[in-house]
Amino acid sequence: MGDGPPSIWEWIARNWDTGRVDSIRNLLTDHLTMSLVPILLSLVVALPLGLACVRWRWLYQPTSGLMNIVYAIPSLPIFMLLISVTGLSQTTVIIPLTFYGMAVLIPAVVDGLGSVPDHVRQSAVAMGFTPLRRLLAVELPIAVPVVLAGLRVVAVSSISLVSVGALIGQGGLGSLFTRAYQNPFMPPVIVGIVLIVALALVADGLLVLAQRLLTPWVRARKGRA
Amino acid sequence: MITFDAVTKRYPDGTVAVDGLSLEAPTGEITVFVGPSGCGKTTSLRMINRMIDATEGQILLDGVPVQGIDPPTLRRGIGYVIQQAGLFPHRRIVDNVATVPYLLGWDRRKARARAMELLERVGLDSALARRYPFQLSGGQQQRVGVARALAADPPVLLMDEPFSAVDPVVRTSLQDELLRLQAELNKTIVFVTHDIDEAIKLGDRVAVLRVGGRLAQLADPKTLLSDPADDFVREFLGRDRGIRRLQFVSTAGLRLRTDLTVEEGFGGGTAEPWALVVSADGAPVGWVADARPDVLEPFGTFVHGRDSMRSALDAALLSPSGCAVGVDENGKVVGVATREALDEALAEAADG
Amino acid sequence: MITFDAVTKRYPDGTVAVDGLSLEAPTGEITVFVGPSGCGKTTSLRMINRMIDATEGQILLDGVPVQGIDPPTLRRGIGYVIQQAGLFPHRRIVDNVATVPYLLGWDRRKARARAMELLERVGLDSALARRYPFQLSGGQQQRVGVARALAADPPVLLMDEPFSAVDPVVRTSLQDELLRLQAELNKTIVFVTHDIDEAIKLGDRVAVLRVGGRLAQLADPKTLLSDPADDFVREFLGRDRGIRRLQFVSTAGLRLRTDLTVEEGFGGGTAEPWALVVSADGAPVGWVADARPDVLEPFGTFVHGRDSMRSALDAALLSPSGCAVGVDENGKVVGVATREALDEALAEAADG
Amino acid sequence: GGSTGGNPLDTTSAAPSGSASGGGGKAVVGSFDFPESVLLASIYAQALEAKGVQVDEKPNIGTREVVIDQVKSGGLTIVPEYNGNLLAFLDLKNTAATTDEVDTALQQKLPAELEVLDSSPAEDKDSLSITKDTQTKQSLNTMEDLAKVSKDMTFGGPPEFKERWEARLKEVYGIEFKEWKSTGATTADALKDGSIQVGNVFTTDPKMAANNLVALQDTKNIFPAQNVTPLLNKAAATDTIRTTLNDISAKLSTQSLLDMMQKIAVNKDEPATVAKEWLTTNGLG
Amino acid sequence: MSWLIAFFDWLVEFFGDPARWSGPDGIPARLLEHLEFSALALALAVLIAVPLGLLIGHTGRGEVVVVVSANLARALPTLGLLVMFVLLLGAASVWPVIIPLVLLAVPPILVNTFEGIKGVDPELRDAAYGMGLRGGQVLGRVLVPVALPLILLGCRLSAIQVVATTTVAAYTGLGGLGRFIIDGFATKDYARVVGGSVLIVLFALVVQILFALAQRVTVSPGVSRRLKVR
Ligand SMILES: Nc1ncnc2c1ncn2[C@@H]1O[C@H](COP(=O)(O)OP(=O)(O)OP(=O)(O)O)[C@@H](O)[C@H]1O
Ligand SMILES: Nc1ncnc2c1ncn2[C@@H]1O[C@H](COP(=O)(O)OP(=O)(O)OP(=O)(O)O)[C@@H](O)[C@H]1O
Ligand SMILES: [Mg+2]
Ligand SMILES: [Mg+2]
Repeated sequence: MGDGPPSIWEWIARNWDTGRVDSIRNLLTDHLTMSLVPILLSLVVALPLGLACVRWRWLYQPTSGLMNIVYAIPSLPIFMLLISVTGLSQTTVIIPLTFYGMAVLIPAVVDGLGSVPDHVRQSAVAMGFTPLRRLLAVELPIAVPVVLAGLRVVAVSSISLVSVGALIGQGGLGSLFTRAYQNPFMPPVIVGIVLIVALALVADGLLVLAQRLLTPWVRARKGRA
Repeated sequence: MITFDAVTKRYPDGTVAVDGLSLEAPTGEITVFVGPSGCGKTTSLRMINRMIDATEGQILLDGVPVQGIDPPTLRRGIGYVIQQAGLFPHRRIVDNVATVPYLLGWDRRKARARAMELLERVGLDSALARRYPFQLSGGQQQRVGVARALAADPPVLLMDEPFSAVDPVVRTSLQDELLRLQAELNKTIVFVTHDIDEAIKLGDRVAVLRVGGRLAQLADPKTLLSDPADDFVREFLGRDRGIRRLQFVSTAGLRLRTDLTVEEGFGGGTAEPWALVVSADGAPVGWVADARPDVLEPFGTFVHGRDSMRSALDAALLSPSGCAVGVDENGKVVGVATREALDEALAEAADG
Repeated sequence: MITFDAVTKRYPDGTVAVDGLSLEAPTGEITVFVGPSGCGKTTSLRMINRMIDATEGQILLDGVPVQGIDPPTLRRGIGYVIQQAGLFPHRRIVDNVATVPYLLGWDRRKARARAMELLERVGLDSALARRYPFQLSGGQQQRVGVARALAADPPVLLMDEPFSAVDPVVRTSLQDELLRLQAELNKTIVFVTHDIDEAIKLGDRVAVLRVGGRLAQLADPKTLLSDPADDFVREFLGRDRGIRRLQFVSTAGLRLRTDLTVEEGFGGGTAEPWALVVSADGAPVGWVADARPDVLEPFGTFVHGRDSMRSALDAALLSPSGCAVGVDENGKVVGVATREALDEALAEAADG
Repeated sequence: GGSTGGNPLDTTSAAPSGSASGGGGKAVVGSFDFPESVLLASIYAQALEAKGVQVDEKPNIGTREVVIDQVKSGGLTIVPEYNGNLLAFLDLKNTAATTDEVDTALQQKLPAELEVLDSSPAEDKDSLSITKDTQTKQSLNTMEDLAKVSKDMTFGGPPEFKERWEARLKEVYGIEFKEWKSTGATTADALKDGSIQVGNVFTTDPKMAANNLVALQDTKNIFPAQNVTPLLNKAAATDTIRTTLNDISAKLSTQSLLDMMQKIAVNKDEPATVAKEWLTTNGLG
Repeated sequence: MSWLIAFFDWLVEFFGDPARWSGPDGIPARLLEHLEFSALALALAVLIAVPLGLLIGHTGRGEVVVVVSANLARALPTLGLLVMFVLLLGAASVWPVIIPLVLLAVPPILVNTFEGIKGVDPELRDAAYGMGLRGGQVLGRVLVPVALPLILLGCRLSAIQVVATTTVAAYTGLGGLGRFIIDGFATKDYARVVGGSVLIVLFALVVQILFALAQRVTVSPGVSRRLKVR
């Protein structure tokens, strides 16, 4: 080993793939798991809940109130309290992030379904769609852009929020921050921030791409306007 | 035939939107519901395909009460066209049109072929089929709406102010299109509008409703104009009732004089005060007064036999000669209707 | 007076919206710009208050080029009314109306008093003054828009399709209101519309523009209807041109016969084929044919001297007698216009 | 939090984790959230791996309070501990000071689920440290000296230090501070920039030298011996683990710990690399 | 159910301890610190984001800047920034905490302000210019009052995030309610963790209520359409 601290590139080269749990590569995979699972999970949970809120309007007020509160709870204490239940596992990070995701996605689903123009819904009814089929074939597809916009927010903030898990030893790339804090050294911080932002942007880009593929009618509209 | 039998609709908040409505919309005819805003037109229409259920009374479709039919099934057999067209923004035009065939489980290929055929029928270029609704103008969207309603060839068509969101020029062409289509298809159409001109133009029978959902008058347009049942209907029909009535008077019986035309280069000297100069190919050029044979005065034309007396009168009023020029479909002069001839025809019409 | 002197507007993207427009909008008159969508009406209007600056040529306000005036100052001296009224949603009606006075630094009390006065003038209840715009109907909002434009008593008023978003009934009343106001105030008004009927009703002079921003014709409405400059204008004026022209022909000169009226309970036996039954208080009751004196036939009326020949003709067409009943402002019969009298008057009108 | 009459959260997770089978096959090695602990854990982990044990590492978990809980419940198998701190944690009142005293006391106080192995000679003691500046200005050398002036001073250290030592410091030395600050890993920096005057820094912390800090002498032996001592979950411990870790403890010295920490803190070498190096040099890797 | 019971036990333990209510370590002091950090960060964010949003929304130039920077700022991990600024600036000052919080708070305010101004009905803008208002007057007298609900919404979202995230400040030794959480965790004192979290959530709720009140007071009833049509 040379004397004095390594350059950022040396540091990356040394730590990229050491085969140990805290190699950058492993942290990256952990980070991905801990952010992707909540994104998907929150979507899966928010869809039926959102639908329920649309179906039974009275549900929406309390649900959105609750979600407002959830959103106001800092992630850190939740992580800490959950440790005693779920232990030192990724679940501890995944659960709260899933709830944050729901807090964004439930309103998105409700708004998305609300964005279906009334005359479109009416004509679907008039053409003899059954309620379920109307939901699947007409209302949900039209809601996609709004839901995806919500999902983009969820994806980006999940990816960045995972890092707080480092304070309980489960932060994916966030552990680069705690490590660099305990043993003051800038490269890990830079690498951590850059990788997290990059991940977020890639996820965002993929969602934009998904939106283009799923909703050609929206893209075309922008193209002309 | 659609029969309203003492139908009443009371909304949960107590509003009586339709009150004891009884009428028939005969098979193969266009029945128009017209009336001021809030008079229950939409409600009445929607009770037919059970988007709204009647509170009292019943609606029969060829004698069968609609209450007995499962709503989605009922609706697939009834075309429905509304103001904003209600096209599905996420589906291409062709798939929009094929919606009901798909629902009915038609083969995809067959459904699309049917859709393409219909697009053509409503006067849309087949190149539009692969577009999305927002890429079409309002008028084009409305046409798609009509095509979609016709896709499964339903015997009944419900139309709720289908043309009220487009500008007047497009509106007129859509109305003409509908009349042309109906001449081919002979659907049973119930058409809602708040525009009395539209009602008169399109309706075989016009039902005027008053607020509260009561029927004020049900008659063919001509009767409506000449014999309004009461002040409400008279008021609703508005001004120009007399002139508009002429729309239903054909010019076929209008006596034309053929001795008032002269060729171009005419130098003056007939016994009549006015003569119509006609070009070599038979087109009208202008009126000349006997006194000033070198000045061409404006003229107005009507297609004899096709246009109504309203056009003929208008043509006469456009010219200082007071005479209307009758032409054929190709614009060739067939004769001149003098003021006397017009008076005669109008008097006859007023009597009838 | 507003003078357009060879004004051209070319947008950055190359669109020529207005092309060499020269015309004058005389002081104290309503000049209407009319034409199909995209013909440059809005652009022309907005160049007057420099919301858009002309590319070439210049616009003069009483001889002063607007280019030389600081835009906000210029605009405070010009009232501006647009389609959705453009009211400030966050201000009460009274403050909306007082906007320009506030800007001009008027005393708050005085500005509000002026606003209240104007609200009354445009026919709004003063109770509405403390409401917010969303609490008003579309027609009421439009009235507030007009009041706001008048607040600082500007000599010039620009109106861009101000009434096109409200329904036909309200629209008519707004038009009447404007004419009444203008009779009192004598502003120099430039009014944009795409509705030819509105143009003809409101305009002292009507400028018809064609797409590309070229002036097709500038004339008073009557001339426009009788003498369209070319096919474009004729087409644009649409059907019924002859009938609509009658709107500008007064019934004052229409010869009335007073010997055709009989009292109620009349048993038949005049020399004429038709007689008009009049009630004791002078109101018309119906026509009776000499042959069937017990059957009352429908009639049509016009206010003699006030209504136009169009109304008289319509009234005549409503009745099998072919005669129109002339009444005074109170609905009392003043005489009957026979078909001959009408023909005579129409012939005169066509000549003039 | 003992006063709540049992922690219901703990019962939920009391079952040992499935990985802790009886054989010598698997181990979860955890560490506290400071670099030396991470280093030691890495030494343990790599040595065990070399012996064919399947190791799962969970570095940087947090404080003793959290970590020991996890060892008890089986979430962790092994943690590098310090005998004195562990004892203080289990029994706050215990005043055992020397390595032997501490180890003996520890054996008595250790809960049934836990097991400690041999203590290593390597030691990393708690200290109350000040800057050289403060030392010269106020001529402070011992903790007794500090007691005279401490009322005007602000103390900084990890949050748990206050809980553990506030009462003892007052009782033994009469030391009371104007204010207690949680400075965590930045204690040394805080001392240097003057936002605190006294800090709790470990004696092997390379920041001591780097920042010109001196430790006050613990004349009354309040800070117990702090020999590196592996703490195990008894149920998951195997003989392979025991012998491997005892071998390590025997070879580890305070100086080698200091050397390794120097590499980590100054050269920014990775704990895992430094650990590997040491293991190889000592024929354990 | 044992969950709930424990939860309430902790709350009682935390809030019931009189010692908690005084001293530099007490609830009032920590609350005040938390308020200071959050308010400072939010104020700075408002000072940066609102004028920028107004400018970009009003002129229509630089829209891309808003979209990209907002997305980027959302992706920035607060903890990473915190550590970075501690390493750069030292742990003694508040700036290492404030800067990441400001970065966190700027995007929602910026985006909402921008969207609010941009979304004002063009007719309205037109009418304002047409009556002779100057650029600044149009912005100040028409656009801002009409866009105010959205601007306030942005501030509210930011405020809540800032309040929740200020917790992390405690990681670098600064005060605030996060101290209870970090210290409570370090000493396995769940009563403190729970108590601190509850305080933060209450804090966030109070912020929500304050913003709702501010909205009532500042937004014209004509915009919020709160009045019933008489
Ligand atoms: N769901 C409802 N609940 C209560 N009242 C209703 C409901 N739908 C309609 N109404 C009322 O019933 C009456 C008739 O409504 P309807 O929509 O049928 O009128 P319409 O003739 O179609 O009017 P428009 O020309 O404005 O479309 C109106 O007074 C309306 O306010
Ligand atoms: N900002 C602009 N940039 C480029 N072209 C423009 C712009 N504004 C208007 N145009 C074009 O200039 C022409 C005239 O526009 P203008 O708005 O004056 O028409 P208009 O007569 O008012 O039409 P409408 O009846 O639809 O309001 C149109 O072709 C329009 O597309
Ligand atoms: Mg309706
Ligand atoms: Mg325009």
